[in-house]
Amino acid sequence: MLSPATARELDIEHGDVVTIGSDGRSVEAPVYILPGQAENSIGLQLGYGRTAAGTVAGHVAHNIDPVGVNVSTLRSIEHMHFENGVTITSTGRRHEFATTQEHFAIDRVGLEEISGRVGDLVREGTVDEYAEHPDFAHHGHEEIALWEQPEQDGPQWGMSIDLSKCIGCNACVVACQSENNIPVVGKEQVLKGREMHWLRLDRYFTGDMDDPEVVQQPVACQHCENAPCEQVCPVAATVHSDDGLNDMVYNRCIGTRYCANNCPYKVRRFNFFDYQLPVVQPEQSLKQLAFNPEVTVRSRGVMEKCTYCVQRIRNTSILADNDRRPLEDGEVQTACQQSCPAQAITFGDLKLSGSEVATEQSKPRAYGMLDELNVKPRTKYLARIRNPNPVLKATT
Amino acid sequence: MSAVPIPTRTPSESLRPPLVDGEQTLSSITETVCSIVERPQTPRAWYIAFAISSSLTLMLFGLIGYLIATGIGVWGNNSPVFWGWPIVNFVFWVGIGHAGTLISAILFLFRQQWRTSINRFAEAMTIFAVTCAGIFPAIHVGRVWLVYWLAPYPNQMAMWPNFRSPLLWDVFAVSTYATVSLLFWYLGMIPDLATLRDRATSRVRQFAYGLFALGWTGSARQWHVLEKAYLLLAALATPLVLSVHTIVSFDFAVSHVPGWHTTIFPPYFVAGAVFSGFAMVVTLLVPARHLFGLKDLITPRHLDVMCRIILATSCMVGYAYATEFFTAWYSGNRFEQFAFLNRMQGPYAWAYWTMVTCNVLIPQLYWFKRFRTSPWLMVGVAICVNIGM
Amino acid sequence: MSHALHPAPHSEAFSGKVAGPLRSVGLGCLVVAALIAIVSGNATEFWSAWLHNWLFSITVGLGALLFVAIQHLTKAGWSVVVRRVAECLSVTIGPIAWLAVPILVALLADSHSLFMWNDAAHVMEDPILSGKAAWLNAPFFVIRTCDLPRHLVVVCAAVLRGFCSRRPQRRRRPAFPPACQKRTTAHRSWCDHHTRIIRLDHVTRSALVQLHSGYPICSPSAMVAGLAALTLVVLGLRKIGLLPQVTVEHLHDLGKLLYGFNCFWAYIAFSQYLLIWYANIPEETGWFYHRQIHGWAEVSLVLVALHFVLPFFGLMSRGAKRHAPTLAFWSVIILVANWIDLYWLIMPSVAGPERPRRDW
Amino acid sequence: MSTTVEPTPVTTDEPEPASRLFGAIAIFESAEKLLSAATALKQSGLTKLEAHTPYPVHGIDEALRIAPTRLPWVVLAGALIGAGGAFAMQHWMNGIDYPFLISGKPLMSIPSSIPVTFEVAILLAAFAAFFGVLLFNGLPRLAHPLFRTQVFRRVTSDQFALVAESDDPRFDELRFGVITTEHGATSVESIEQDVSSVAMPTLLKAAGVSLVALALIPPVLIAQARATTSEKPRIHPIQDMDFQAKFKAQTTSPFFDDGRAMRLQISGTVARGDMPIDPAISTGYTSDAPPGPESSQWLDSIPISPTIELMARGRERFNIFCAACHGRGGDGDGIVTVRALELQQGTWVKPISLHDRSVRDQPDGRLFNTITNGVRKMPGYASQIKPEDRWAIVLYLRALQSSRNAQPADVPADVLETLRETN
Repeated sequence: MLSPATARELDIEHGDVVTIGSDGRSVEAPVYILPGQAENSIGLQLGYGRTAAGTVAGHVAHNIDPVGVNVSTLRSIEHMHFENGVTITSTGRRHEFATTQEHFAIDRVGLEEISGRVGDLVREGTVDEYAEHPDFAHHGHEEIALWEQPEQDGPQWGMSIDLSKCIGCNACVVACQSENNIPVVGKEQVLKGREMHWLRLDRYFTGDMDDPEVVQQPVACQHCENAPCEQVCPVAATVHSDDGLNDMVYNRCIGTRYCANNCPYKVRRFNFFDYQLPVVQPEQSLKQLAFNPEVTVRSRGVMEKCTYCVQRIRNTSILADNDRRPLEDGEVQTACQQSCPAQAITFGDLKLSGSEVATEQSKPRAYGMLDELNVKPRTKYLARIRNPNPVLKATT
Repeated sequence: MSAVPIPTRTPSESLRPPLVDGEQTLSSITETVCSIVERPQTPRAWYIAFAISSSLTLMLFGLIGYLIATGIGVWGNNSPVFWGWPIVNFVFWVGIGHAGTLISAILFLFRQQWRTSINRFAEAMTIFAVTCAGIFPAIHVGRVWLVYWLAPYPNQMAMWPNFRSPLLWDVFAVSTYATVSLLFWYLGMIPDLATLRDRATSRVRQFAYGLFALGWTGSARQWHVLEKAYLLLAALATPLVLSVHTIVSFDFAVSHVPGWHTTIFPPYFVAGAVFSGFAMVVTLLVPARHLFGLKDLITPRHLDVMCRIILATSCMVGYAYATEFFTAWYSGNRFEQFAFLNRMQGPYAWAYWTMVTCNVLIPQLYWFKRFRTSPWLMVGVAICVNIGM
Repeated sequence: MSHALHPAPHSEAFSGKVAGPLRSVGLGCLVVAALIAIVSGNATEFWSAWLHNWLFSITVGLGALLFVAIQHLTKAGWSVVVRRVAECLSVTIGPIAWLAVPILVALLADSHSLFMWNDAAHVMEDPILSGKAAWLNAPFFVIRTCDLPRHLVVVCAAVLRGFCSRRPQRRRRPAFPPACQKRTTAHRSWCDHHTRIIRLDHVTRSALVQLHSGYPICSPSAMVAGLAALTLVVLGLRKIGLLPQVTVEHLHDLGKLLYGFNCFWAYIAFSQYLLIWYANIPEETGWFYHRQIHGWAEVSLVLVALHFVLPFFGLMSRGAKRHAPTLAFWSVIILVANWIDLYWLIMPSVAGPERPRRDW
Repeated sequence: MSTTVEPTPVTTDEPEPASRLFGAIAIFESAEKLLSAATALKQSGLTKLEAHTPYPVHGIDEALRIAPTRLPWVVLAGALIGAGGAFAMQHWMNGIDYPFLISGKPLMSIPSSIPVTFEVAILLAAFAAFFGVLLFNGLPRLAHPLFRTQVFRRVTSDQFALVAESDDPRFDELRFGVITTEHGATSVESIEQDVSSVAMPTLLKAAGVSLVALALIPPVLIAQARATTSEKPRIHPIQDMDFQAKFKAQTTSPFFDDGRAMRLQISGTVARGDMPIDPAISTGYTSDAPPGPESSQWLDSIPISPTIELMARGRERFNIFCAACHGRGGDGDGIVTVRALELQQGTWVKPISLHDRSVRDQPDGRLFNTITNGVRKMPGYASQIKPEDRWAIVLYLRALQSSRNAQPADVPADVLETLRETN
């Protein structure tokens, strides 16, 4: 990882493979130019390039290379974590990164357009703005429909994500992946735009690219009440449950992909191939143990997406039913919520008065993503509030 | 419209070029047309052509097998381009199919007599085109073996398909369209089959044609009912043909996708369909006319009229492109505007500009008489149109 | 070309008698409209009523013009006997177009009772409107509208000139004269051009800012109105014995066209509604939403019934299209429905969605 | 239109070997001649007169006085049935029989059901038109006397024919010939009835029968397969999600020696959310070693504080789990017991009354242990009743017992007073 300024200085472009040398040791690694990286420094990640443990380690017997570069050879006893005076030379080769950021934009024009729209997608403000207009995040859209909205009984699940708390650590993504048996599709598939994460973390840079502000936004299925995906499914494989979940019925899905087309958030994932097939091979049987027994492993030709961890909701409500008692607030925890170190994610029953999620969603900062489409998302975001220390701000 | 006596022809009408060239009588026309199917020997060229097309068909089946065995991923679809290749083919073929029904039904209703030289031809093309179109929705789904779930049949799951989905409307529209086209085609062909039956010399042909002619005797009463039915079918097929592409366009237009959600889509799709269909008819017609010696029956006038229709629909399509842009700009919706800008400048710019060139600019050549009268120039333009669509 | 065939003794009287009543019908319509508007009181209502009736009157002429253009384009033979009537109907565009002048004057005089976008303060508040300020402003609007009558006059002139000059040409060169063809092409482009203007016109005028989707409706609706008026006039003239050449077959054909275009109108209208209903995007649904509350629902239903359901079944049979009184009845119904259609398009946007005004 | 449809030809006439006259045919070269001849013949009073032409001749309907067909009504009926049927079908399927909520849209809505309604209406109308043609024309009809004449064969190409049938009372072959020749007929012939055997050729018959038989085989096989069971695993070409890569509960895994996919808890560890409670509460005794029947290690009292809620809970649990055998009053007369005794089930042991002194004298811990692990024929309820609830039951049980054996001293004085008064 290099900062844009350093890369300019060294005349290195995004994706160039360079040799990093230190004390006579060297590794070759591709360059990822990332705004926000400190200037004149290189960031390297340990743990990649390993040949054992996990899908990331590849499979030597099958000639599958491990992911990434093992940079631990650069470490020495004196310099476990930091090393000064490294050299960097370009090898002239190029490397293609399979990154899911800015994935749905198709091309450069799309990218530019997205950067122009950040303010619409992710809403943030300073503490002064908040003091002046607490509801600055609302863009004021009428919600009118040409039909009557049906009333639903029972608990109504909802989620709220506080962008002020989110630190963009990706723990939710990983938790979701392991909870929900989400396949690892490999680099080629990711490059084609077929990654399977149900939860993605959108990252946006704003301001000067040499001194950027960064804002992250975890995006999973928003469980819209007027979900555009549901109505277009010809076989009713995605329907609305009574408790407000946007259910995906894997067994009923025939894979028309219409729902994914119509999803404004692009959070539906399609099994273009049998991604779990390798796992069923006998020599991979250990990996089968990693699967959550409560979650169906999806086959080829089936659409999938965030379920609000429906298996947890159902298990917990069965337990509560056994005890002849109503569900308590906070009793159901989604995997992402459970793993969030900053506790940015709240989940619960919106109808339960005083529930944590209802409280969060009623805050003035709360807004629905793309709510001008009248899809009524169940997931709401709390706009990010910045309150930089003026002293620090002045020194940088 | 048998029931309507033809009004006495005004001299102005008789000034128009005749529908057939040369000294033609009823029997000579029958002779010309029937001789094609009554040739004693199948020409070698036919075998060669058949071999080529059947090997291509085999290849198609092989590739479809591979697709089904491997997964939809082989098409290169991804997120957010979930449909891409198959839908393009589907819409293209459905559109092509429209010309046949249009020629048969709408022109019949408008009493355009010039249609008779080409309508059967165009109808046959329609049926093949709809068949081609029908393949794509069937194989484009992720789990092809379950595609029958689209049909509302009583099942052990005790559930029904979702009638609120445009894709289900599509299922009904395309299957209805295929069925009605087939009926229309066959109904019009019964008397012709009877002619072939009565001309046939071999026993096998007599039997085969006789079977399909259903015992047609050409009696006045039979004609009376048949004509009524044909008129009614034409009247039914006309809104049907509009509805089919309208419903296909609903697939896109009901969605939230910027650039798709446009209320202009229904008429725009229909115009485009007619446009491409006519171009396809011209593409096929000119060589067929040449090969089968039908120049007296399919006269330059027919081709000229076809070209005019292509030109007119080309203008409509061009107008629709322009309106889309105008609407995107006018609506003030940034996403909408972006979608259109991206079409012009994005990675698909080549496709966009090819489309505009082939669909709007090149057909303008039909303003020149030369392009409307010279068959090969005409085919060149028509092929461009097909590429453009 | 009927003239060439049957040199009718009263051909002069023919055109005089047709054009005269038509002009007075058109003018009468406008006078009535103006009266209604004045009676109803406030400025918005005055202007919206003016606009509504102006549009209705000009729509009839435009529809007839479209009909004439199409007949020329396709070189249709059957319609010769009624084409002259249609031409006369389309001539009304000329004088009626001038009646748009008061609207323009009012616009330039900074009245925003009709168009919100003429109110500078309002535009500043609305981000969508201010985005469109380059387009939606009084001078631009005036220029474009002035453009409209100019074009239309030229088109009418071209049509008429074509009509008059064609006869000798035909005689000289019987087989597909290139001059004729060029004129046909000219008509074609004019036709394209002017439909375009009609449409754009409707976008801004009838629907203001909200409806950027309803405009393709206008072309079929003009056609339907023109045909209905044409049928009525033809029937009337035939009744008083001025058009003996019009046979039942012609009526049947007119009836079929009327029926067909009426269905086409329904098709377009339904497509619009379904798409907007389905996608449920507030910025679009609002337009229909205002038309299904506060009593507008009844107007909408009446429109559906009068403009589609009833004529659909009424004109379905062959007999109905060949029976002059029945045909006349349905023509009147459709014409009325067309008037309601425009009312329904304009009023909820201009006069506010509170309720359909019944005080007139 | 019915006139073309003959009474089914000759099946009844089979024994009659002589050929019968069907009618006469006159051939014309042009439609005009045909029309004039037809008009003349019709005027002569012939009713069973038919014209056969290669294309529809205008004016023939008037000449032959053919009434307008009723086909349009059939088609309209088809369209209406299609529209109504499709509309009703959609609303029944999506709105009534299997309602599901999508996108907040109403279960039954008119706009979205119009496309399918329209398509089905067109489809049925088209079918009505097509089959109406067949019906009204009596098609398919593969044999017709006309097909036996040579002259008729050009009628579908370029010649015109008038046919008069012999069962018309006014039919006169000679007169027919004269009138048609007057109007320009090129030839006039008489037509014989078709007398050839209507029996199908044996070869065809055999082929037909064997085809039907062959066609029956697959459905029979399928029916048989559905009705029988098989030892072999089923053929499963498309697996979809039927076999899961994950391990479901209680399944085997070849990876481990013991073959269990569900792993036991590693000894000495505590699972998350599984914090142990006080052993006394979960066992009912105080020391680690399990006590003997009369051991003093039993807890003498309930280790959780008795509250009125606990009592209520105990009563509820008792009535759910215990009362079926022990009876609501604890007398050992629960409905299961009563029924078992009625049925004279030899293996049934009647539970003893819980008011028996032997039970009353047991310490609370022992009662708890009995509920937990069972005694004699009574199974343990540890897996069904949580420890707290078991204690609740013990509490309630004690209450039951005291209700039968209470001394006046056990009752509070004021309650005693009230009781005395009511008695």
